[in-house]
Amino acid sequence: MLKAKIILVALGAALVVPQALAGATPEEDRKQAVEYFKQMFPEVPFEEYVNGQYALNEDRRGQWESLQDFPPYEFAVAEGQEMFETPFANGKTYASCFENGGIGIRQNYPYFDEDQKQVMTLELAINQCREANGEEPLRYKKGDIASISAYMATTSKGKPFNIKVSDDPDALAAYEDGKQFYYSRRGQLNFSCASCHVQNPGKWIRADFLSPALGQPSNFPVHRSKWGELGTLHRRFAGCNRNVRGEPFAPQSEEYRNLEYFLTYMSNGLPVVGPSTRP
Amino acid sequence: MSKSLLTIGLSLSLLAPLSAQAGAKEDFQKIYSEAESAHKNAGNFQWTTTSSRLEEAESAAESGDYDKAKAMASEALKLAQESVDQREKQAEAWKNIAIGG
Amino acid sequence: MIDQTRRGFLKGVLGAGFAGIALGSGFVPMGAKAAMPDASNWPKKAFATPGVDETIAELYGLEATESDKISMDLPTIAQNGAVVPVTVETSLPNVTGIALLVAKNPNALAAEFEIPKGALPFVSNRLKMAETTDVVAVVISDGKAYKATQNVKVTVGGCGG
Amino acid sequence: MASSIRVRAVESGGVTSLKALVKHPMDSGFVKDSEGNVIPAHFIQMLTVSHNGKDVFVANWGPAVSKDPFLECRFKGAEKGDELTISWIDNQGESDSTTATVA
Repeated sequence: MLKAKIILVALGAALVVPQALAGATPEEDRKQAVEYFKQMFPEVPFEEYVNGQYALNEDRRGQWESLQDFPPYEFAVAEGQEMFETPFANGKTYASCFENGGIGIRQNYPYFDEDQKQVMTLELAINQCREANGEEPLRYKKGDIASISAYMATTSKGKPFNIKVSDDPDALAAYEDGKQFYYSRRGQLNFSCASCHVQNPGKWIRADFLSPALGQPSNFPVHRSKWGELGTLHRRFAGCNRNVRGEPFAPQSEEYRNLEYFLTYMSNGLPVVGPSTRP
Repeated sequence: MSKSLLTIGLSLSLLAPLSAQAGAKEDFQKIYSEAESAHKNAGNFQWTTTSSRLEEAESAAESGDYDKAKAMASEALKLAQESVDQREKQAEAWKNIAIGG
Repeated sequence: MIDQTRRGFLKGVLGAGFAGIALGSGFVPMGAKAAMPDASNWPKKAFATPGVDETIAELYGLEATESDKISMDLPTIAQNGAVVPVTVETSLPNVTGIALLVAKNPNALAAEFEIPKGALPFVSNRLKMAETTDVVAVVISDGKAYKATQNVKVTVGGCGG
Repeated sequence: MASSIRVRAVESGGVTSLKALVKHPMDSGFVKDSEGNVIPAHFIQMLTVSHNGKDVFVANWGPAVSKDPFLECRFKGAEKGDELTISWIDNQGESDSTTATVA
């Protein structure tokens, strides 16, 4: 399966090489996306996209700002820090698994792991760290992993995302896979991620106000009033899929990791602002 | 009318619902397995609505209500086929809206 | 009739209750105070009363008049009914209490604040509301009750499970 | 275990502005869990802010206050460096208390 995909992508790459200037590379995709949103919302500064719907709607922004002076995720972040700093049974800590002891590195995730030949998200790395140290993996949607991830994000606050898609054809294949996922219509309602967040951001869908694609992952993990707690990006992906009546995938499935890879690459240059609050 | 004919007539009329029942079960099983395989064929474009119809069909069949089971399986089949169409169409169609092509 | 009698009776009880609190906070020794708040005077009945006017009567034994000296800051459309920020401030003098009521909640009273001397008549809270509703701020000033009302639209939003 | 209360108090021009966030489920008693059982009411009834042993603000809360409740209040009389005590008690008799220094 994976092999077939690689061959297909290799074919695709061979076909698009002559049109490389028309947006065939991830960097061209990203630049065009930035340009696309600039034309759609000429008055919104680039850095504002990290605030999602609040970049586009003042009334909502007011409610959001009133939560920011004492955001409800503060306890979770403190617990995340405590867990991050508490040694495993073998005496080591999370710091031993990460570059720079895990501090200030959120902006480099996800990356393509050349050895494992797969997209490495921060949450996957956290669990691999646990397992390498003889600990049980954590559940991926909420709870401890969201708290640890949120704490790690706070140590990177303001650092611009710097996602790399190397020349490794597998890395490019993962990126393309995520891109295809984002733009493919799915579910009985026949919506793609892009139907809402590329074609219709700034508009209402029933009682919800749609955010733009740009900057979407930069505020995760997110504390949603609806959840009453922090949740991970993949929890959100699953909710979106279910909303359009499409079967969701498991958190940290290859589908969602590739989707995160593409989506975060699109946010390159925008700062890490997670965790944040959303409705 | 002879008595034996009447007996045959009666027994036929009694049997009819039973054989219809047997037919419904087979119909259900056939449609259900078609729906299941179409649902599988949808790959990563499966619909939650298909899954829930399949579940409803299964539980109706378990309680012996094969008419309902068949109806649910038929709905599941229709939805599953649409999801397969969606998967096939999206294999190319996504490029039309993708930024950067 | 019965209702009025009940209110009249409670008015007396509550009046006594509040005098109790006022006296209590003056005399309770420091150490005991820091340990644990004394919730024995928590207005249980007022928190179990539906309806705005009924709740104000239950809580303060008063009838509130509209005042434009109470300013309320809350969204016109709540992004989620589980967390609606509500801020109240007033220029009315000698304020001793502020209450926040959500008209359509099963029981209207959401929060009641005692404003001792030295505290400014300002408070900010986050409240739950189940549906589109009036939110009423009640202020006790110079022993009289005043109120202001603002409507909040609550929609069942929150895309994605 | 860390305190259930987070506080920031800042003095400016003689007025101290205090913001507090308390970790608490604030269950209303009207909500059911995933198995259909009613989650019993569990909410903070009273939160007090005191300075030099005197209450400077008292909140009586009901179950309509949001989960992990937030409070902002303002009062006169405290100076930078003064200690404030914030305490709460809930309808099940649980309580917590913390101190914060005015900045």
